[in-house]
Amino acid sequence: MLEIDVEYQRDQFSLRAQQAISAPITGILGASGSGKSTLLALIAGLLKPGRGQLRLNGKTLCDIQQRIWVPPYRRHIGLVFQDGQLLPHLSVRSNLLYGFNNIAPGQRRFAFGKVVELLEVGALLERKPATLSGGEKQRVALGRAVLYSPELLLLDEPLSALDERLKQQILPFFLRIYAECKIPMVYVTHALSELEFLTTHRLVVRDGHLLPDA
Amino acid sequence: MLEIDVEYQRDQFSLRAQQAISAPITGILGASGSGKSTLLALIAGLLKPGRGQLRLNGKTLCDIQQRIWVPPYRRHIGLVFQDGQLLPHLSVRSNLLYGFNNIAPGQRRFAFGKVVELLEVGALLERKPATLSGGEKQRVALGRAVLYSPELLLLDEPLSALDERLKQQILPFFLRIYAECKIPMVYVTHALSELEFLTTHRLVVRDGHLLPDA
Amino acid sequence: GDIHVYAAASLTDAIGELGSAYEKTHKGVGIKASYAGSSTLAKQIENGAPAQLFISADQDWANYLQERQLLDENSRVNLLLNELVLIVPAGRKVDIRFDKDADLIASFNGKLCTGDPSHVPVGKYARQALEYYGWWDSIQPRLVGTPDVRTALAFVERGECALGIVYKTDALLTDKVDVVASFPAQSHVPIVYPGGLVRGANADAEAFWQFLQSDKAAQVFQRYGFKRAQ
Amino acid sequence: MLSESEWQVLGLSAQVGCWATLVCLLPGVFFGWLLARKDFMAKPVLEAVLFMPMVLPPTVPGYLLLVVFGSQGVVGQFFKTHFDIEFAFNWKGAVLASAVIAFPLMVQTAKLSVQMIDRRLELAANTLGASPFKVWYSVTLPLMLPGILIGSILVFSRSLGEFGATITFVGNIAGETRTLPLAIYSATHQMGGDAIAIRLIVICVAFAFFSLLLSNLLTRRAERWLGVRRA
Amino acid sequence: MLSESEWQVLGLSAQVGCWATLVCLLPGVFFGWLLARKDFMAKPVLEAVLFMPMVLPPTVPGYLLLVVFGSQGVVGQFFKTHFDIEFAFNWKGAVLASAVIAFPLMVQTAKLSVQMIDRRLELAANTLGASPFKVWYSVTLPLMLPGILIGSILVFSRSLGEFGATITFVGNIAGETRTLPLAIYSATHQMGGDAIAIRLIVICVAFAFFSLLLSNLLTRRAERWLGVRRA
Ligand SMILES: Nc1ncnc2c1ncn2[C@@H]1O[C@H](COP(=O)(O)OP(=O)(O)OP(=O)(O)O)[C@@H](O)[C@H]1O
Ligand SMILES: Nc1ncnc2c1ncn2[C@@H]1O[C@H](COP(=O)(O)OP(=O)(O)OP(=O)(O)O)[C@@H](O)[C@H]1O
Ligand code: MOO
Ligand SMILES: [Mg+2]
Ligand SMILES: [Mg+2]
Repeated sequence: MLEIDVEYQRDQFSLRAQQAISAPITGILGASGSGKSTLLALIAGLLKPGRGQLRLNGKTLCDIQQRIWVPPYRRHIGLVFQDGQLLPHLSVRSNLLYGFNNIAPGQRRFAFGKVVELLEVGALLERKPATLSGGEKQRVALGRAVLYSPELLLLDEPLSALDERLKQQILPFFLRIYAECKIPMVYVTHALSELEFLTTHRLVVRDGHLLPDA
Repeated sequence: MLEIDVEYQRDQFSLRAQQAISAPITGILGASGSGKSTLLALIAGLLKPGRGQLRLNGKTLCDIQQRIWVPPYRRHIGLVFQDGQLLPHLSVRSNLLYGFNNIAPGQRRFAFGKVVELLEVGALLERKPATLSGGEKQRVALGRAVLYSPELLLLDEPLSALDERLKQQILPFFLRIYAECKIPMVYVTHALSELEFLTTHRLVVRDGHLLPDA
Repeated sequence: GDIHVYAAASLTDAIGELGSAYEKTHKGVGIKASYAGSSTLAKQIENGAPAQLFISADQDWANYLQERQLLDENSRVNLLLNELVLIVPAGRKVDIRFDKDADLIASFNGKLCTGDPSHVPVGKYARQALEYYGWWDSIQPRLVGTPDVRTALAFVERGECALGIVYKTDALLTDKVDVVASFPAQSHVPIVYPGGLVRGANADAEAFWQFLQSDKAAQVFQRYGFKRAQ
Repeated sequence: MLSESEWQVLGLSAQVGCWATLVCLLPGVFFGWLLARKDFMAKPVLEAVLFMPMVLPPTVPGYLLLVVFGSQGVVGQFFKTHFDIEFAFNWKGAVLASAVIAFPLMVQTAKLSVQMIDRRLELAANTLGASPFKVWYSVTLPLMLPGILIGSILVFSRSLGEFGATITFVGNIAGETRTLPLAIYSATHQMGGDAIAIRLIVICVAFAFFSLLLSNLLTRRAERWLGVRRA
Repeated sequence: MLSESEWQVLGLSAQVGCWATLVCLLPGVFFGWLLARKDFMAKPVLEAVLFMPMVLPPTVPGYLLLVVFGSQGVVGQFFKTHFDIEFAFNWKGAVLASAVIAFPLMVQTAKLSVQMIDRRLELAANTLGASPFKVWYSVTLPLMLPGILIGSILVFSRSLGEFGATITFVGNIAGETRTLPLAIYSATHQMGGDAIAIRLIVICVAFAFFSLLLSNLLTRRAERWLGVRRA
């Protein structure tokens, strides 16, 4: 259960979001530049709202009025960045294990080998991110966030650079993530087909507001 | 008319392409990591093939045996990179005009204002790339290559980060680019729907080979 | 015009005073003095420094320039005499006898400071004196060489060096050091300050050089503790 | 507040520092880029040679300058007869000495800043019809700016503090080559000169301080302009 | 090939250079990062203060070291009584002098390298549960590596060439503080010392040359390791 009630302002751009999200997978739609990535950054704690509060499973992550601020690394929220943001000096393996190694073994809900196999990155493990193709980068970024076994997984167009076959292979995995590990997801995409497969609960960012999809 | 006959090898990866491309828009499909971006880099001259030659409209761009090598900036081939590669120190306006200003005014086939309007980047002109959303970056990268009025336009998943409405607005523009300016395009994408709209001529990169789509 | 005077570091204050006095009585003449170890100055002059007058703290460096036709032989004069003294930081007591049987090393803790014995005049005199008493070899690891005599003096003034060997005139300038004793004259060659015009010197420089040899100047030098050489 | 001779010393120091920075700028940026981006046989040797003035005690390059650029030196005579420029015992020589000593600092910071630029940006510019030279001045050079600025600060500062090469090459001549370090040196050598020396040191510190504040301001501007600082 | 005393001078120079680099490493990286990433009131002042040793003629920091770290100085006495470490007229003092003089070089190159790191990478690590400290040593620090390497080279080189502060603080004592610059200084000033000086200069150049070749090799390794060089 994610309770969002925040306002955020940056230059001319402003975003107002007031929603309680409890669906296993919540789809977020919205035009280019409407504020979807900004919303995920606010939830992950990479941006600080100007006003409001955020609560995840009853825990307050941020409350501007009460000056509560849980930094990103204590929120245990995974984020798949739109542009990957792989660590350039680490091998694919080390990138995948970066978050994995930051949590206690008991908290880990995915086996490294399983994720590698599903995302078909086994052949890339010793390579550096700079030598990967666009789709390969995206898969590593996805794997890295999943292996962190977060309490909430934020996905910013995670399949946009992948071919049809890989999409069909990974989409069911998202359903399994919830079914088996109870990790809810917020899923940003432009591909309606993905959302049709994953979820019926949809929100849309429009005119600076987060609204239920009409 | 683009005549490709090259071989390229990098670590374990190898690519063999032998095709003559003359369609207005040629779609390139292929699994993630199959070599599509590599192929475009070879055509643009960012990579040097290990063997073979490349000819565009009868002009030899590269012939390894005869030691002919036209550097990228003399090929007049536009490339929309998969990851944008906007110049971080220049405003959106200057990024858009970067190639535009490198050609003689007589060669320019697109009006700046028209492209800005179509891609809906008018409000962003004075901003720096670091402050753009994913889709905004992609549109600027596209506009930049188009304004360069190249003889051949290479597009690497140019619409992957855009919403449905923008896609529907930009797709017809590609058809007009050829109809009005006779600029042929090589179009890499994973979205079959885009190719269905644009073209019937398709190639696929599979097992290190560029093949006609079966 | 300006007269460029290159003088041994130990002359800093005396020449400084005489220069100012001379400027007052000779309108339009400026005394531009450079003070450093005589070796440094000689090397600079050898390399074309615009010196017009050179006063060294030993004969060697004056000879050095004269051999190279840079110091005018005819104008060369032994100007002053000085003495070599052993000093300690003010108030510190050491028990040192100038005696070939005495052990200098054992009689103090810390370092001994003087000009770099390989080239700075005061260091060369000090080396002779130390060799005379047979102390040279054993003192080496505790000997701090400085680029000129004033730097050595400063180290002792601050109490960083337990002992120093400087000229009497330097020791007189400050009350932060105590003179233990003067080195006997036989322990080293006489300390003579020769000087002369440098090639290319003009009449102004010559006049100033004459002034430095005058009785009036000698009084000032004497006040600083120098003796007249002639 | 300051005496006339103090102003003179300060002005000369500023003049020498600015000129030395200017002189180092272009070749420093060029060689930094060359070392970062090009591979050629002689590169390690070139790099080592460019580095020498840093490694040697300053008096050695100072002495070599004297031999080569002095009134008796080949290059010195060439400049004298052809351009009527003299270096030895002259403020221009002080500039030369400072520039030579500080040059490796410019080269190395420029090199570092090029190394950290993503080559693919240059390639992107290339595909937009920009010739290698245009790529260089429209992409590489602006992205090097933080490095060039830091390099300039280092060179300027090193010039302000340069002593050994200056005194060897151009001596200590009031109003001509007596920069702050040389003035401080002179002051500490005369008895009772401590007060003068301390004044000069304070001037030096204050001057450096304000130069640095200024350059910090510039650096921030440049960064904002480059779009490096993301909100 | 080399005489015993030449080996001694060379060994001492290498020793002092290495130690000075080591001493500068940690604080240099820390302050470089601080100046690049943090904003606080006193930052411009701190930056200017850290820069001072660069701007002042080396004899001034040398003198200040003598006053503070000398046997009569407060800190010097503290170290003497509590750790039995003496600096004055001692090779450890030579290390201190070199380190102080060269420190700004490490700070500035470290700062530059941090400035050029994309902050979003650090944020990405943050969302993977890495605490600020872990982000620092697992992301920022490795990406600073080229800067740290170049900084180390600069510091080492500057130490090799350091003369003014060394001779002021620790004097010229054979086998203890007589590094290459001091030996060269003595040689060039004695009559007929030119041959000795030239030998020493050649030794210095050769030594610097090989150090630089070595460090170039290291830098390349590091770059390949960082994945900076894309084929
Ligand atoms: N710089 C590089 N060095 C080494 N290998 C590389 C480099 N860039 C790409 N590769 C590898 O070459 C192969 C082809 O990469 P390319 O980027 O052409 O794939 P792609 O077809 O564009 O894939 P995608 O759809 O994921 O973008 C991949 O296996 C990739 O890992
Ligand atoms: N660092 C920044 N500084 C200023 N404005 C920014 C910054 N990042 C994004 N913006 C602006 O904020 C708005 C929302 O951006 P955001 O990245 O959230 O969009 P988005 O919905 O994710 O779009 P897309 O689908 O194109 O990725 C856009 O107008 C964008 O231009
Ligand atoms: O030439 Mo001096 O006066 O011995 O330093
Ligand atoms: Mg986005
Ligand atoms: Mg690709």
